[in-house]
Amino acid sequence: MNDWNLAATLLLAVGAGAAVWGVSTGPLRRRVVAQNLSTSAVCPSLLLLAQGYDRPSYVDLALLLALLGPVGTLVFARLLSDELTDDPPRARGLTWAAAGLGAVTVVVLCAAVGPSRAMVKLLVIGALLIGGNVVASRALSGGFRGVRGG
Amino acid sequence: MSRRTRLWLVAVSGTGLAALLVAACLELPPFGGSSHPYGERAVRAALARHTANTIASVNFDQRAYDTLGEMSILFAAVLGCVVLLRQARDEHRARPEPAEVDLPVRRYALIVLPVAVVGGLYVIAHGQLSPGGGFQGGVVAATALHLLYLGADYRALERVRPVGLFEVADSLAVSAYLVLGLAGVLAGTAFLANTLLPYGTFNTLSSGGNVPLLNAAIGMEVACAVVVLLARFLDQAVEIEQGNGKDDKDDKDDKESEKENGKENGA
Amino acid sequence: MADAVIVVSLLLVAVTATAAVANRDPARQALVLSVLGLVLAVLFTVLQAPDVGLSQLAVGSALTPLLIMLSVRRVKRRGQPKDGGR
Amino acid sequence: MTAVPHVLPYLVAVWVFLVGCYGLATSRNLIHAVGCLAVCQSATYVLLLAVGYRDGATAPVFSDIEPGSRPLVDPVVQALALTDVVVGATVTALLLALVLQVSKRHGTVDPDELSELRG
Repeated sequence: MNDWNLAATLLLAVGAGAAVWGVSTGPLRRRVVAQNLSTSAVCPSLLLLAQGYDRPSYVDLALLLALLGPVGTLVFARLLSDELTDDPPRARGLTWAAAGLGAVTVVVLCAAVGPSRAMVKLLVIGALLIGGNVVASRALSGGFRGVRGG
Repeated sequence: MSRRTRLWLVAVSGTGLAALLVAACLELPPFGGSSHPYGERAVRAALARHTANTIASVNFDQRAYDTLGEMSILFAAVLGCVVLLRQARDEHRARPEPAEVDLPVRRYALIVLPVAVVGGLYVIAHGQLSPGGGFQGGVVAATALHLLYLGADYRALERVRPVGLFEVADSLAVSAYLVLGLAGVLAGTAFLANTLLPYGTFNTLSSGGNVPLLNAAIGMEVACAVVVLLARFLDQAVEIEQGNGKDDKDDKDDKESEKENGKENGA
Repeated sequence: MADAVIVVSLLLVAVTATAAVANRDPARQALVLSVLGLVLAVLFTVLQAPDVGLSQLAVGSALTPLLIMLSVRRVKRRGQPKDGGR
Repeated sequence: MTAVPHVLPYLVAVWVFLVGCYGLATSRNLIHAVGCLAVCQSATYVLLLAVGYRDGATAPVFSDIEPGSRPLVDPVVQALALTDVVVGATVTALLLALVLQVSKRHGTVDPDELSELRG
């Protein structure tokens, strides 16, 4: 096993493990935050795995997750907005920590692949992932305040 | 059957099933073994037909008939949903109020929407080369369209999504798959045989003969099917309301017990 | 050994599936199901099936939760048409 | 390698399937039951892909590797699982549509109350 896979394994065991624990127990505000952060734990580990298996085509998975993960969180933010308005989640620190994790992973991988098309793709994924998570986190803590009938 | 008897039945049959399944698992070829006769033959056949992604080759060439079956299940499921979720006689449509969405969320949705649709199309187009294909890309493109509902509001989605058109496109895609299959018969070979088109250069977009065409047909079918499905569900959840404003008691009780249930879970 | 990542993802799948069944409220179950989709996608990737992983990501991360949440909303909204729904 | 990793994936598939069945049988809400069915479905994918895995192999996708340069996993089972994931989602949608009809007709989504209604 090479270092990339080891890093991915650790990230999965800690990050995804924590997300699973957070999403299946506790009050609703904690669950939605854990659901949002599961994307930011899994997406970097997919990138690391693609590097570890030496298969650039596996990066497509991370790209799709960076696109659709925050969409999934927006679904919950929108359709649970009633319950979340009464008890809004506050996870500013965790969100930025997750964003930092994504940024560090992307930068390290960029340094590993060198300037090429693959690096551009990595940067796009990083931007989508971090932007998506920050926006989804904001949406959870009151982005859909006015939604009632729609 | 009472709840108690049912639980007993589940426990007994579940234990039996578990024992049988575990016994079967112990006899399966060990995980990670190196004997995969079908896999090796499939890879060889895919390479002979210049298809870089063997899984796409299995789906749209070697086992294209199986995919036809899957596609008909998908089509039938969508048809069933459309019939089940149509507007009943005692229901009326209410205009949903426009939503107030936070500005960053709205901007994010409007920026990511085209990116995600293009991403979906990319996944469809490169199906026979890299991981992906019509099934995955179709779902991505269709889901991306609904960012308009999540980020803006329902009416914006309705304006860009003529459901009737998508229903027609869905059926057209199914027919396209069948016509491509029949073309093989007309050309003197077999149904869905990949012999019509040149196989092309390995690892380019036009390689693999029939595979890119069937892949595109499936992509269109899945995308349209998901849009139609979600349109019906959104109709039910957002627009259609019970006509006679009557509040029956059972329903209220049910809702309250559900709420309590949720609180217990949440605590 | 190269299998640690497989074992970790298998255990994650088992735990998440159990949690998805144990959460009896459909909205909370939908949250767990969306994480289950992600974890399954990781498992499929480490089993070297990126195509299936993509499929699972596309379906599990947004489509299934959206369907379930829309059904939940519809079922909850029944019988209270006057106050503009929930 | 010890004996446990040789059967662990199969056992996980069995566990996921049985847990899903248990949830289906004891569910008090039809929407929850549909979710449990989705869990059962995912057990089949785990089983199929576990059967097709080979140690140290990679996916038979040749856009970024040379054919024949590395050992490959079985693509046939992957193709089976891949189509079923998407088709399974639409079948889930069909079941949810049935649940919505039940809730409209009978005003409840609890299977126990429904059997009382029938008589």
